[in-house]
Amino acid sequence: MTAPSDGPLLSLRGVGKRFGPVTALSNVDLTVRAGEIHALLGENGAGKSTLIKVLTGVHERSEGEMFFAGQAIHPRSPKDAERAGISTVYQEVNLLPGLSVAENLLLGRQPGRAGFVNWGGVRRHAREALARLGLDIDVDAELGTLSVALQQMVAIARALDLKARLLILDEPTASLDEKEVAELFRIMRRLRSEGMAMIFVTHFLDQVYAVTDRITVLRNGTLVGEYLTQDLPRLALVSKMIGREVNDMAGRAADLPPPDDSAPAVVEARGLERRGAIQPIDLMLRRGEVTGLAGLLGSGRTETARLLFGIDRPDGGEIRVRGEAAKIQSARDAVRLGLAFCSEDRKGEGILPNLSIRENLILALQAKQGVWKTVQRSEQEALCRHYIEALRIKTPDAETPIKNLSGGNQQKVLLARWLATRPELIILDEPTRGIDIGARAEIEALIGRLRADGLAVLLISSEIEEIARNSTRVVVLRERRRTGSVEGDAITPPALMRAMAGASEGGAS
Amino acid sequence: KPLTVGFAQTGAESAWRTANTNSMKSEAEKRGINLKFADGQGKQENQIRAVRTFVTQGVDAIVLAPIVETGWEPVLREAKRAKIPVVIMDRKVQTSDESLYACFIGSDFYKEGAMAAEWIAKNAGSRSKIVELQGTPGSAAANERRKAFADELAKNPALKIIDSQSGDFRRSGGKEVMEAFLKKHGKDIEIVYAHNDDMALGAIQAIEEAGLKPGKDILIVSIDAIKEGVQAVVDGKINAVVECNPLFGPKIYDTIAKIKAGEPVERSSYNVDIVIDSTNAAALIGQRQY
Amino acid sequence: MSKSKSLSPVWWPLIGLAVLVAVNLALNPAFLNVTVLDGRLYGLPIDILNQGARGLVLALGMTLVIATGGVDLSVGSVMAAAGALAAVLLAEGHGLAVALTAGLGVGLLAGAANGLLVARFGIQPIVATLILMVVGRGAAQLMTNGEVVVIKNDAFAFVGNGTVFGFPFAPLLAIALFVAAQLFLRRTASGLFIEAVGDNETAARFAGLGAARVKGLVYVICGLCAGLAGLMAAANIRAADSYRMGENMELDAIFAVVVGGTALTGGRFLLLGSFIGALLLQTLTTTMYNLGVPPAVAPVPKAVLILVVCLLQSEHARRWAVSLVKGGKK
Amino acid sequence: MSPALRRQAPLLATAGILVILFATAAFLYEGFFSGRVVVNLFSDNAVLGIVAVGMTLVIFTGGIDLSVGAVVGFVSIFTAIMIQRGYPPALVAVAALAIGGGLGAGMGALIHAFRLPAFLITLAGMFLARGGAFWISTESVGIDHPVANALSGFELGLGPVGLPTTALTVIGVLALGYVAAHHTRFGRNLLAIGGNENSAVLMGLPVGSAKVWAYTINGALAALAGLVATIYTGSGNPSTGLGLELDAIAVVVIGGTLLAGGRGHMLGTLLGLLVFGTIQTALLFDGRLSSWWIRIVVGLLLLLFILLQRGLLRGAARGK
Ligand SMILES: Nc1ncnc2c1ncn2[C@@H]1O[C@H](COP(=O)(O)OP(=O)(O)OP(=O)(O)O)[C@@H](O)[C@H]1O
Ligand SMILES: Nc1ncnc2c1ncn2[C@@H]1O[C@H](COP(=O)(O)OP(=O)(O)OP(=O)(O)O)[C@@H](O)[C@H]1O
Ligand SMILES: [Mg+2]
Ligand SMILES: [Mg+2]
Repeated sequence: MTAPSDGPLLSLRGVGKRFGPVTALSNVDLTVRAGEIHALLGENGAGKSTLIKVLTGVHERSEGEMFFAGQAIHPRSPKDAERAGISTVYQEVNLLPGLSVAENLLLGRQPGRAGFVNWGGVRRHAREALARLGLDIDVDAELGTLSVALQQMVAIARALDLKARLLILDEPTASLDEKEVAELFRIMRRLRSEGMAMIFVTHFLDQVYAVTDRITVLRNGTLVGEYLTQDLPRLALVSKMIGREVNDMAGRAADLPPPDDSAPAVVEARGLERRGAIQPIDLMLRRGEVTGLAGLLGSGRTETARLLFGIDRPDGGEIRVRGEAAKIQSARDAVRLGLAFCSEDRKGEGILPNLSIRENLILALQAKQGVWKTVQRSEQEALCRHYIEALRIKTPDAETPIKNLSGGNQQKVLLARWLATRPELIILDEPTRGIDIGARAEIEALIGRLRADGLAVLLISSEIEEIARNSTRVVVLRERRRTGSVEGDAITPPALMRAMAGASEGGAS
Repeated sequence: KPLTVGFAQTGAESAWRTANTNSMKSEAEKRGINLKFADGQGKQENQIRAVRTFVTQGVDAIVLAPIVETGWEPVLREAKRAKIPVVIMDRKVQTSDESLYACFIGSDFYKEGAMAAEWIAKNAGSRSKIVELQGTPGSAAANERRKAFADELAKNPALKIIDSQSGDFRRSGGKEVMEAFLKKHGKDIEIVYAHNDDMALGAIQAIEEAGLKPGKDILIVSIDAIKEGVQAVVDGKINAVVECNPLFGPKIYDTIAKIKAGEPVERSSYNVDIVIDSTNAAALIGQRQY
Repeated sequence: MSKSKSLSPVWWPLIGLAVLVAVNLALNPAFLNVTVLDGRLYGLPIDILNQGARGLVLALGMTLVIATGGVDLSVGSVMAAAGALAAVLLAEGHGLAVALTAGLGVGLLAGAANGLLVARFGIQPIVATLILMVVGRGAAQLMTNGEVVVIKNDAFAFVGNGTVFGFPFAPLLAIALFVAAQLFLRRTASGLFIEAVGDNETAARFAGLGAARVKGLVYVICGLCAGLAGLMAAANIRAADSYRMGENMELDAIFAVVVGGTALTGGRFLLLGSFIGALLLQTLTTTMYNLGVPPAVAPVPKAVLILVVCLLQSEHARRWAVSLVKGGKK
Repeated sequence: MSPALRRQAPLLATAGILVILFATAAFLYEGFFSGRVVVNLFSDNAVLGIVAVGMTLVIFTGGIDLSVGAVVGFVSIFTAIMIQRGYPPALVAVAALAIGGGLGAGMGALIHAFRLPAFLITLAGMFLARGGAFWISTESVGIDHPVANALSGFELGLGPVGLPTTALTVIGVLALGYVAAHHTRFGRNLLAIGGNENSAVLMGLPVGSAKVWAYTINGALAALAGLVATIYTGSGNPSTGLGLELDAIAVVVIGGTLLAGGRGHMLGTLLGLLVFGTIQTALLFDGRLSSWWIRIVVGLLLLLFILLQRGLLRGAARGK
């Protein structure tokens, strides 16, 4: 398969997009050639997703021209874009949780004739599409019962199945673990060799250097430039993205103290279990420590966090908070006991899309204090000002509906929501998902500060380096069971990897 | 073996209807009849379903109080095929085939409307401007009482309806509509014609709140003659009510007994309705049962 | 000028109301006349307020239920049950306090039952409240034996008909409730909690809100409102008509809320919008009596009004209209 | 339980309770367990059933249509009057279907194009149709026409029982509805739209046209239900179908379809219809309750049914 002999497959000239008073994009150029993987990079809120949505007809552009395969295009809906040969995985998983995996994969183009659906064909086709990604998921399962990561994989499988000429992937790897990422890259490379063009958005620089050929950088909705990946060193790339110098993160945080077995436990779980979710597990979450929870996809990390936080009811075991047996039957109980849980599912379990940033931000604090002890308006605004600045949340003001923020900025508001409650234990499930490199450094620094302030932190991340950099202890889960733990200086990515994969028991437990 | 009778009632939409149902029930009990009662909740569909179920159950006779006139042929034919006699109660049905039901015993909404109009024509004196409080649009009682009244007025060019609205047979409706009428027409209103007592009683409240005297400043005529309505006549707040007697029970079961015994029955018979006004109200109030 | 700060959604029903009043004035210049009669204010606007008071109270409760993404179909039947019980108790010679407490108690109980089904058992609101819609009416009829129970208690009649310094009591009560509710909901966090649950229940729960509790409570409030509305309705006509009282009032209440700018999907609510919506509806009803629209076709103007307000409210429709006008000029 | 089976759990639970309900009634009332009763379940609920099928499609999209009952009334009186005036019944029927479909399409177009709340727009549709019906005639009108009589007298013999036109129609519509909802792209698109309209747009589905079609089909089915009502009674009545919309919504939701859209099954609608019909028929067989006790018992039976359904589903979810 080859593109027209010369000229780029896609070229955008002077594209701009305004949302009312907000200018999300102005005068952006983008050129993508057949057979290349093109990285689209920039900070949170730089305009990457908006550019993609303009390209696929979700948003109508305010100005500029777009050419695809040599022809001017004016997509009015994603359907138009699909017809033209552009297939897209959008940033948030945009599938239908109530339908089966198979349906989600093939909705709108089910096999069958004259508008009728051949269900046998649908299942078969879906199984094949998943197998191509190395996934073994029951195609009849309801999509909503899968983890975010698996849903993301299904979304990718759907896009790949379209056989398009241009494939757009907006942060597809944010919720994937190494294995899935490797699988995805293998497929991307194969597609490249077949002549397909790809636009790839990510905040992981390693991944940029692993697969992409060319980079376009956006900043504040404007074009910074287009570069050959091999010509652009990491640090240069970072400074182009965020407009200032940043130290690349490597190695363990310098001030990480050794694990201290005498530090009082904020939360202690003994034999905590839930059938079908997690085998009996012991956890000690001490003050001034960051406990990492490492494991592969579906190993039960999120489920453990949900049990601790009272979202799911345990079938057995007990939880002690500050040494006393605690009955945590709902998130409400947990919050009142000084726990905080920043969920991995931003859209489903995090944001209240139509409410303002302010309301989203103070919600947990207000819930903790109850209806009667109202957080005064001035105090609310002070909190907003503080966190908007501290976490560099990019927004016109605190009264903007949170759904208008970019994904990464929404994540920051949610972090702020929990910090505002001044918790004693904060559970961070994929806290840096979708967060740009500058903000990531800030969040990691923040984790360090929280620890230093004497909080207990439970850190769940699919990024092994992130866990390794920030944890004083790591508990490893495999197949819904605690299989080991690693402490102090023994925490290195290779050691964690070995423990997670089950190659050897890393450390004593 | 006791007689089993299926009774498809329209619903329980008014005190009148409840009195009617009670009459049917208590009389059945008195006579040891096994009465199967079905409440149509104001819908013909439900009543048809009820009659069909009675046929399926094989009752000895069916009493139907049809909510509308047409649309009963198919189900009556079913009953006839099953040789179950049907007595139509309260209002008539239109069929192409008279033999589909055994007989009709009822009240005559048209006649009631006409009687109301006649009373007004006779007693209005110099008054002539009428406002009409209609029942629920589309209901048989409202349709007939409105038509009869209009027909009768046509013979009396002096009288005329200056406004007409639906109060939905409700007390609150009667009050609300009357309030609006009073604001709109002010002192022009001389006579109120209400399709039932409930609306008239609501209208009375509106009239009193407007500082007028019901029955004196404004003549009020209504239909049904429920106890409260007759009491209002005694009190002089309503000038006349046309009775619409709901106590059908004894007559219905007598008729069914005759049919079962193979005796001939009258094809259609009406309850005798009378006009109650200041001349006879005090005498009648004592024996009101509903 | 920031164009994004568009007109508050409250304006559209308000414009609808203004148009309706203008039409009325054009056809009947005396429409807005208010006089004093026997020391009371008297006139069509007073009637509208007086008759609309029940709808206002219902709309208040319904707004909160709808804000959590629910709906309460039972309010009409609860009205009937509350009014019936109060009337029966009064007829049996009980005092005013007993009757009022019992009526509100019916509302409380009904609301608690709805709340239990929706919040605790997770039953879809429309079905959960449909049950009480059916049962409530039956219970009302059971209490009155299917008859209209007349109320002779003048103190009770005050709730529906009384005046305070010449001003009708019922609308004053409704307005006071609205003001109190607005203050309570916006000064405390309760308004935020309700909107949070309506916007994304899961997320609200994860943030530590007792989402089930919030949902249960709004039904209780709505039930109480319905109970009060039932008392007002019974007092207004000095009788409890268990079959007809509150009939179709649930639709009217929902109508008022949605016209007022609160989405049926839940989330943001506009108490003031619901207030105007309910008033709009009552004005329309009175207008129809006033204009002598034949009862049979009376629903048609209602339909037209709904369409007009909807189109006004829709940004898409307004944009389309603007483009039409511009296109026409070219 | 396998995922495929678990997805059907609501249906199975509903079906199970329906069987229990029916068996209890058959045990209590002599003559209840008969083919006639079953046939009557369909023929007496034909209008409701047909409307519920259309309503299911609309609810799939997360919408709602309050106008259906009024459309039934309008079509009923329209048909009767037109036939009375001598127009050929076939032509009148086509015109009625076109009116129903047209009204649906209009409402759907407004709802989609201007993002208007379906509740209000269809409420307006309801007022329009009901007003129109009463405007044609406030009284019911009998039909005496050979075609209409033939249709209303027709029965398809099936051994001891016969299936009348009404029952045949509702069964046919349910079957077509099932195929449309579960075996066509159109039906699946409706569910997808209800699940999340934004996602459906991003997935490249024809959201606008699917939504408008759902309302159009629903309108046309309401008109068909109006025709069936006319055949069922051999007369046109402008107040037919009062409150039918709520019954239809209840039937759909009892069948396990989510009112918020995105989740549901046409077979659930069939089961909901049968539950509804069985409860009513059982009470008619009983015949001892007063008007108010009938309401109370109907409500309590519904409650019992829903709680059982819930309980079974929770049990199934726990013991997976
Ligand atoms: N519908 C909208 N209304 C108003 N502003 C919007 C809207 N959508 C996006 N924006 C704004 O446009 C800007 C660009 O957002 P976009 O989602 O494209 O960022 P991004 O580069 O994808 O960021 P991230 O890495 O966090 O996903 C942001 O400032 C955002 O607030
Ligand atoms: N391979 C799989 N096949 C089917 N379902 C899976 C698979 N892996 C995980 N799941 C489902 O995904 C859900 C999420 O699992 P869990 O939250 O425990 O994973 P996790 O370790 O937190 O992973 P992550 O947070 O990366 O998604 C579980 O309910 C599980 O049923
Ligand atoms: Mg983005
Ligand atoms: Mg997880």
